[in-house]
Amino acid sequence: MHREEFEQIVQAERDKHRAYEHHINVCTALGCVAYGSEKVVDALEAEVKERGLEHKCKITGVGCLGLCGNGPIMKTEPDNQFYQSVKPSDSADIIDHLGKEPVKRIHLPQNSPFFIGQQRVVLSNAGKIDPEEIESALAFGAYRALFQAATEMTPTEVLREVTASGLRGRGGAGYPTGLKWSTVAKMDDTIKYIVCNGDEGDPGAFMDRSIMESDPHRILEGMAIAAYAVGATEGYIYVRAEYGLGIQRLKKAIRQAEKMGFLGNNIFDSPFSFNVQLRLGAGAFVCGEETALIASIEGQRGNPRPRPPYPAMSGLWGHSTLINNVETFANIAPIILNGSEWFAGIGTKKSAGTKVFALSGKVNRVGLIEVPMGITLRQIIEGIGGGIPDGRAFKAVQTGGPSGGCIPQEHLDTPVDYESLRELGSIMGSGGMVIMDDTSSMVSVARYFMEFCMDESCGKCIPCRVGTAQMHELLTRFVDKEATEADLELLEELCDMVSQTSLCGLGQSAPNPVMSTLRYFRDEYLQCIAPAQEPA
Amino acid sequence: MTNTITIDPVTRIEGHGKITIEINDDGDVTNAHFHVTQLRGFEKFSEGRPFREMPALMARICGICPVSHLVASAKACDELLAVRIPVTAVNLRKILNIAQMVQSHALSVFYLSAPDLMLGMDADPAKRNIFGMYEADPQLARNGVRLRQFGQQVIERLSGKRIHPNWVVAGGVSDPLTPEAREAILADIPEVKQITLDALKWFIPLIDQYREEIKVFANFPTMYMGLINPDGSLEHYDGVLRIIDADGNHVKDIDPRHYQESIGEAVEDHSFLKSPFYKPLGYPEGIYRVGPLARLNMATRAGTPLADEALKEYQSLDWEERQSSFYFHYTRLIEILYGIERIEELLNTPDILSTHVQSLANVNAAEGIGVSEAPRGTLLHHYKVDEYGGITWANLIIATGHNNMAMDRGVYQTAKRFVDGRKIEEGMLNRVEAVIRTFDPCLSCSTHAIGQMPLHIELKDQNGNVLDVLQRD
Amino acid sequence: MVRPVEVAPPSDDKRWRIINATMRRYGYKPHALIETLHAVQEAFGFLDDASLSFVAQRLNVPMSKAYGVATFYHFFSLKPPARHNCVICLGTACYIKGSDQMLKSLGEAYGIEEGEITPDSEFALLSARCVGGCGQAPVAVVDGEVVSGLTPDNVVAMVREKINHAS
Amino acid sequence: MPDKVKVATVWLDGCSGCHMSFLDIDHVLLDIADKIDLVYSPLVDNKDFPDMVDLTLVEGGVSSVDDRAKIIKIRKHTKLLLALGDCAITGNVPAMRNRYPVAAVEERAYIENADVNQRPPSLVVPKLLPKIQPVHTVVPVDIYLPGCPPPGPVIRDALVALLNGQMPDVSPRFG
Amino acid sequence: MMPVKTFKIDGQDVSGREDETILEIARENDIFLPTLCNIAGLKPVGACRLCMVEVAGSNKLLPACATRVQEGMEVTTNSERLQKYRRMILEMLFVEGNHICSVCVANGHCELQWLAEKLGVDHTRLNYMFPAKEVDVSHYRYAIDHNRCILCTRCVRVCAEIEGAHTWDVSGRGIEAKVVTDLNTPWALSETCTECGKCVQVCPTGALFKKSRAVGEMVKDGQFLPYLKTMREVDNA
Repeated sequence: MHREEFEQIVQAERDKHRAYEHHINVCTALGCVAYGSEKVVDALEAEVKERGLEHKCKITGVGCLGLCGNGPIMKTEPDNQFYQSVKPSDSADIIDHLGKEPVKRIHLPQNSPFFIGQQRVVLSNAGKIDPEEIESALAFGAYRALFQAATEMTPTEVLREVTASGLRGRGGAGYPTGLKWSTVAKMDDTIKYIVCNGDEGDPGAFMDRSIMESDPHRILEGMAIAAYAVGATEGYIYVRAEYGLGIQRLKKAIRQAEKMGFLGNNIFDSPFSFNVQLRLGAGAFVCGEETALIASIEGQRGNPRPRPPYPAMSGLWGHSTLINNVETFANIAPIILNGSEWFAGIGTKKSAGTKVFALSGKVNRVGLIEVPMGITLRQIIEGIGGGIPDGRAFKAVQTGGPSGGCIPQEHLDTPVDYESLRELGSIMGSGGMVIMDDTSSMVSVARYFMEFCMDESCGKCIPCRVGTAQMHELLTRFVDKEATEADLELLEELCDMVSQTSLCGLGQSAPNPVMSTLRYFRDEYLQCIAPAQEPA
Repeated sequence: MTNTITIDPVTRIEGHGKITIEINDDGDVTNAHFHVTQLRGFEKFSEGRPFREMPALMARICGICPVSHLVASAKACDELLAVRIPVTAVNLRKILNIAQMVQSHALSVFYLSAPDLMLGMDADPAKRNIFGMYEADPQLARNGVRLRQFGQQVIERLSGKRIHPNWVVAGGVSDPLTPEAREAILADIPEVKQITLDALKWFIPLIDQYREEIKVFANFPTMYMGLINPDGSLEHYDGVLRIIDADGNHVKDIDPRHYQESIGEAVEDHSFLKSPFYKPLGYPEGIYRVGPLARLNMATRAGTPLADEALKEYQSLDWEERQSSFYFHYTRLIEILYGIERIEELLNTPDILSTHVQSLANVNAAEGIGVSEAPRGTLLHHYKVDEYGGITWANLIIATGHNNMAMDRGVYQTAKRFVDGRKIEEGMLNRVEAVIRTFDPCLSCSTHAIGQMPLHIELKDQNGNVLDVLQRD
Repeated sequence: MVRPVEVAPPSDDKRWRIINATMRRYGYKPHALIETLHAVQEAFGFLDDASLSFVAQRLNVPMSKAYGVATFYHFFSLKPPARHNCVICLGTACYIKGSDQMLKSLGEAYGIEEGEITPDSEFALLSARCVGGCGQAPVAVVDGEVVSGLTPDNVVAMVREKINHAS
Repeated sequence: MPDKVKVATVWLDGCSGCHMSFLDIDHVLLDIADKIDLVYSPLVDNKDFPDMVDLTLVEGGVSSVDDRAKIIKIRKHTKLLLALGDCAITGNVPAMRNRYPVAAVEERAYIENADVNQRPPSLVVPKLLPKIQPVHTVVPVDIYLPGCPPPGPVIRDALVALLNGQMPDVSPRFG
Repeated sequence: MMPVKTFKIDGQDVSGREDETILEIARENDIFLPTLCNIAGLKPVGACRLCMVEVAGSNKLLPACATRVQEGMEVTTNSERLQKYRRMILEMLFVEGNHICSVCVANGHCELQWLAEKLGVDHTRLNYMFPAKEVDVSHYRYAIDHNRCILCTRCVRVCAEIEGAHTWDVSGRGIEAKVVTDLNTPWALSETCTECGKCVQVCPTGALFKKSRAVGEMVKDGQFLPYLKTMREVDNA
C-alpha cells in the first residue's frame, strides 16, 4: 500500500465526518454510563430524528471526556462546548443551542480550571472518536503512525525514535521503554511476543480502562509498531475481566483492524505480519507483575518467578517477550508521528511526555486527567482538582496504589516525575491519585492497602504470604488502638524484611504504604498505642 | 451469716485447685468444696487427628503420669487395629507403666506429703517443703529423690526420654529393649528396694502420730474401683476392672467396653473437673475411690514377695480404718516396693529382649477403649474413628476424676474437724490441703478437659461476700 | 482406570457446544484453560467438579492444576451464584468514602459476611478491589448495574430497592 | 540468707511436664539448695508471690483470665522471666483448642460427655480466654527454653549459668 | 564445553559451570545455606527465600537456588541482616500453620524444626494465627496434615517432574493457599495418584507422612531424587 492509497482512505473518512454540521459527543465510558449517559444518547437521537436533523447532526457515543465526577459529560463540535450532569430532558435545549450560546445551566466553560494545565497526548482522540468505529478513528489519524513506521522506516529507526523520545514505562516503575525494546530486538529468537498489560489493578486507578474504552485503536497501533521494531509477530492484550466495556471495544477494534489490513499478515502489503489476541484476566492483581502475567496468559496460576531471566530473554512460552502497559503503547503513535524531539520537549528532562492520572477521593473535581510531567501536585490537586470539598483541609495524596505512598501537605510543590515521587517514599505508579482530607486516618489507609496486598498475594513466597497477613494483623491492632510499642517495632522490622526478601514486586512494595505513612504520620501510629496493662 | 475461706492455690499437689470453706456466724464450718480451675479441651481438639497420634498427644495431658496416658491410649489404639500385640510389647509397656508409678509415688510421698508428715502439719510453711525436709533429714530427702530418679531412669532407658516419650505406639512399642538398658536397670534394683523398705520403716510409726487426721482425712465408706488380676493380685495393665463395696464385697467386674453402663459423669458448677459415679447407685450415691488405696483394699495379695509381706502388715489394720484416705500414703509405699520387684520380674521374663515388639495393621475397628492403672487410679480412654482412622470423638475418664467426689467430701470432713472460723490458723488450712494431698490428685490430668488448679482459700459471708482470702496466685 | 480418548461433555446441555468451540479455537492447547473456564462460567454461572474435570481432560491439563487455576483467580466461582448479587467496590476512592462501612451495613442487614450467599441463595454480598467507578465513589454493582450516590446509611435501602425492582 | 537467689516457678496452662523435667535435675535440686531459695512454686507452701524474685520459671500458656492476671502480676515482681517449655513459648498442645470456640470445647466435655448436670461449670472457675497465648505475647520474657519438655540437663545447665550470673547459652529445639 | 566461572563465596575462591547456581556451588564447598523449598533433583522455585544471599554490587538480595554463577561475583551468605531475615522467615512458617512439634510424626526428623534450632529460633514475636486447617487421612497408606504444610511445593514438583502424575497442585492463593490432590478430592479418591510415596519422602515437615508412623517416627528420605535423575539420564543416553 502506498501513502496515497492510505491517505485516500483517511480523507474519505474525514469527509464523511465533516459532512455533518454538528457533532454531539456523549461520553459512554463506565463512569458516565453509571450516571445514565446511554439514556442521554437515546434522548438526543430521538430529538434529532424528530426534528429531521439526521444528516446534519451526528450523535456519537465517545470515550472519556475527563470530568467523571460530574457525568454524564458531553461535548459539541465544532463549537467546542462542554456540558456536565446532562439529563435526557436537556436534549431539546442542547440541540436548540447548537452553534449558538451554550445552555447555561449545564455548561462547563472551556476556561474551567479543570482544563487548565492539562495536555492531551495519550487521550488526544478520546472524546472525539467513536471507539467502536475504526472509520471514526481513521478520520482522526489512527494507524497513520503504523503506516509510516512499517512502510517508511526501518525497525532500527523506530527504535531510535522511541529511545530518543525518553518515554518510560507507564506501568509504574518507569523503565526506559526504548531500552526494553532494544533488548528484545537484539534477542536471537525466531519467535517473539508483544504483550500489552491491561490488567490495571491498583484500586483507585482507571486510566488504562479509559484508554481501552475511548481509543482502543491507539493501543493496537502502538503494539503493532513495537512488533515491527523488535521483530515480533504475535501479540497479546491481557485485560482484566472486570473491564467488560473495554474488552468489548478492544475485540471490535481488533476485528475491524484485521479487516482493514492493519493487523494480520503482510500489513500494508509489506512483509511485516502481526496478529493480536485478547486474553482475559480473572481477578488477580499480581498478574500485573510481568512473570505472573506471562504465567496467566499461558493458562496457569499467576505465580511470579524469580528474575532473571527477564521476559525479554525468556518470556511467554520461553520466548523473548516485550511487555508494556496500555498507556505506554498509547504514547507510541504520537511519538512516531510528531517525532521524538517533540515528545522529549513535553514534561521534564528525565520524565518526558505526559501522564494520565485518575483523580479521586476527597477532591472537588473527580476524573481522568492528562498532564505534562513536572507539573506540581499542588497544581493538580488545587488547580485541576479544585481543592478539597466541604471546607475540609487537605491531608495527603496517595499515589502508586498499594505499591505507593502517601504524600503530605509540605511536599505539595513537588513536581510529578518518577524520581521526585520516589524520593518522597511513593511512586508514580500507574496513575491513581487519591486525595485524603483531615478526616482520613492514615493508619486505617495503611491497613486498607495491606489488606489489599494480603488478599492479592499469590502465596508462593513466604515473606509476602505471611508477612502481609502479619502486618495486617498488627495494623488492625493499631486501628483498634490496642497496639503496643513492641508492635510498632515489629511492624517496622516486617516492613524491612518483606520489602527486602519478597519474590516479586507485589511483596517488595507491599510495605510502602505503611512505611510512607510512618514517615509522615508517625504521630497517628503513636496515638494508637494503648497504655500499658495493669495487673487485674 | 456465712463466711467463706478460700485456699488458693492448693500447694504441693500436681496442679491448680482451690478450696472454699463456708463458715457460719458461730465459726462452724457449714460446707466446703474443692475446685479445679483449669480446662484444656483434649476431648475436642483430638477430632480429626490420625489415631496413631493419640498416645503421644494424650500423654501431653499430664507430665507426671504421661506413661499411663500413653498406655491407655495405645491400648485403645490396639483395639482400633483389632490385633493382639506381642507379649514382649505387653511386658515392656508394663515395665514402663510401673516405673512411672514408682516415680510418681515417690514424688507424692517425698516431695509433696512428707514435709507435712515429717515436720508436722503446723510447721512453718516456709520450711514445709522438700528443702526443709532436706535440712531436717538429708538422707530421707535424698532417698526420695533417688527413688523418683530410678523410676524416671527406667522410663528413659526404655523409651529414650523421661517425660513424654513416644515409644508406646499402637500395636506395641516402637523399639525393643536393649540388653544394656536391661542390665543397667537390674543393677539399680537392690539399692531402691532397700530405700523403699527404709521408707516403710519410717512411715509406719507415723500412723500413731496422725490418729486425729486419720479419722477425718476423707474417712468414710465408699466403693473402690480398679484393675485387678482374677487371682486377686495387683495389676496395673491387664486384669479385670472391678468394683467392690464399702464393706469390701465384690460388686461387679466391669467390661471396659461397656464402661458407660456402669460409670456416669456429673458436672458440678464449681469445678472444671467432672465427678464420675457408679451408675446403678446414681449420683452422688455412687461415690467410689480409685488409686493405691483402692487397689490395695481390693487386692488379696500383691504378687511379689516383699510387697506381699508389706501388704499383709497393712491389711492387719481394721477394714474400717483403711477407709481413711490418709492410708493412700501407706499404700503408695507398698506399691513402690511392688513396682520395683515387678520390674525385676518382668526384666527376667524369657522374651523381654525380643525384637518383635509391634503388630502392624491398619484400622480395623471403629471404636477402641483402653484402660490402665495410673499411679492415681484407673484411666480410661475411649475413641471413635472414621473408616480412615481419623478421630471423630473422644472421651477420657481420668484417675483424679474418680476421686473428685471423695476429695470434695474429704475437704468438708476435714474442715469441719479442724477449721475454727473464729480464729483461723495456717495449720488448720494446711490440714485441709493435706487431705487433698493424700489423694495425690493429678490436676493436669483432671483438667484434660480444660484448665488448671491453683489453691485458694476464701472466707465468705452468707451472702457470698468474700471476707478473707488466703491464696497463692 | 482407563480414560477414554475422546472425552464427552458432562451432559448434553447445548451450552457445552460453546465451550467446545472455545477450546477448539485454541486448538485444545493447555494454555486455553483460563479462556475456557471463562466460557464455562459465562455459560453456567459457576465451575463445578464435572465441568472442571471435563475441561482439564479435554485440554490435557492435570486436574489439580485446573483446580489450582480455578481457585487462584477470584473471578471464578466454584459455587452456584445467588439470584441477586451486590458487589461493593473497595477501591481506594470508594474506601476513603466509607465503602467498608457499606459492606458492614449490608452484611448486618442480610446476616452474611462478605463473600457469602444467603442460605436461600437469594443474595450474595461480594466485594471488588476496584470496579473503576472511582469518579462516582462510593459505588456498588447490583446485578451488574453500577449504583452510585451511596452512603452507609442508605445502602441497604438502595440495594433492596434495586433488587425488588429487578424481580 | 539474703545472698540466696530467689527463684519462683509457676504453672499456667501446661501439663506440669516442665516442672517434672525441672525435678529431673534430681539431686542437683538439693545440691543447689544453699544457693537458691524457692520462694514460690507448686512445690512449696508460700501462697503469695513475693515482692521481688530474681528468677521465675513459667510453664504453660496463658489460658484463662486468672492466668493472665497472674503472669502480669508476676512479671512486675520478677527480675528475670524464663519461659519454660513449648506451652509457654508457643501454646503447644493446649493451643490446639484455639481452633474451636470455648463453647464447643465445653460442650464436648460437659454436655455431650456427661450424664448429670449437663452444663459447663460457671461458679468459682475462671473465665477461659478464647485463645491460649504464649506467655511473651502477654508480658515480656527474658529467656526461652523450648522443648516438650526441655530435658532436665538443659534446665540444669540454664540454672547453673544463671546462678553464675551468666545468660544461658543453650539451643534446645521445639518439640 | 560449558564455560567455567570463578568467583568468591564468603571470601573463599570457588568455581562453577555457568549453568550452576550459587547454591549448588556453596553446597559443593560445604558452605551452609538454609533451604526449604529447594531440594536437589527438582526445579528450583525460589519461594522460601531462605537461601537469599548478598552479591556485591547489587542492592537486591538474590535467591542462591535460582541464581546462576557469574564470573567475579562476590557472594556473602551469612551477614547479620541475612540471619535476621532467615529467622523471621522461619518464625513466619511457625505462626502460619499449627506446628505442634511435640506431637508431630516428624518430630526430630523435620527440616523446619532443625533449621529453627540451627538458626537459633527459640520463640517467635509474630502472631500465631492458629488457622483451622484440615487433615486428610483418607488414603490407606499416606496422610496429609495441612497444619504442618509450609507450601514448599516439593510434593507438587516431585509428582509432576519425576513421577509424572501431577496429582498435586496448589489451590487458592495467599494465606489461603493449600496443596490439593486432583480437584481437591480426598486423597483416597484421587484418580491420578500412583501411590508411589515420593511426595511423602520429599516433604520437609510432617505434613505428608505414612499413616503407619506414630509421633516422631516419620523419617524422610529425599536422597532418592538425584539417583532417579541420574539413572534416568544414563538410561536415556
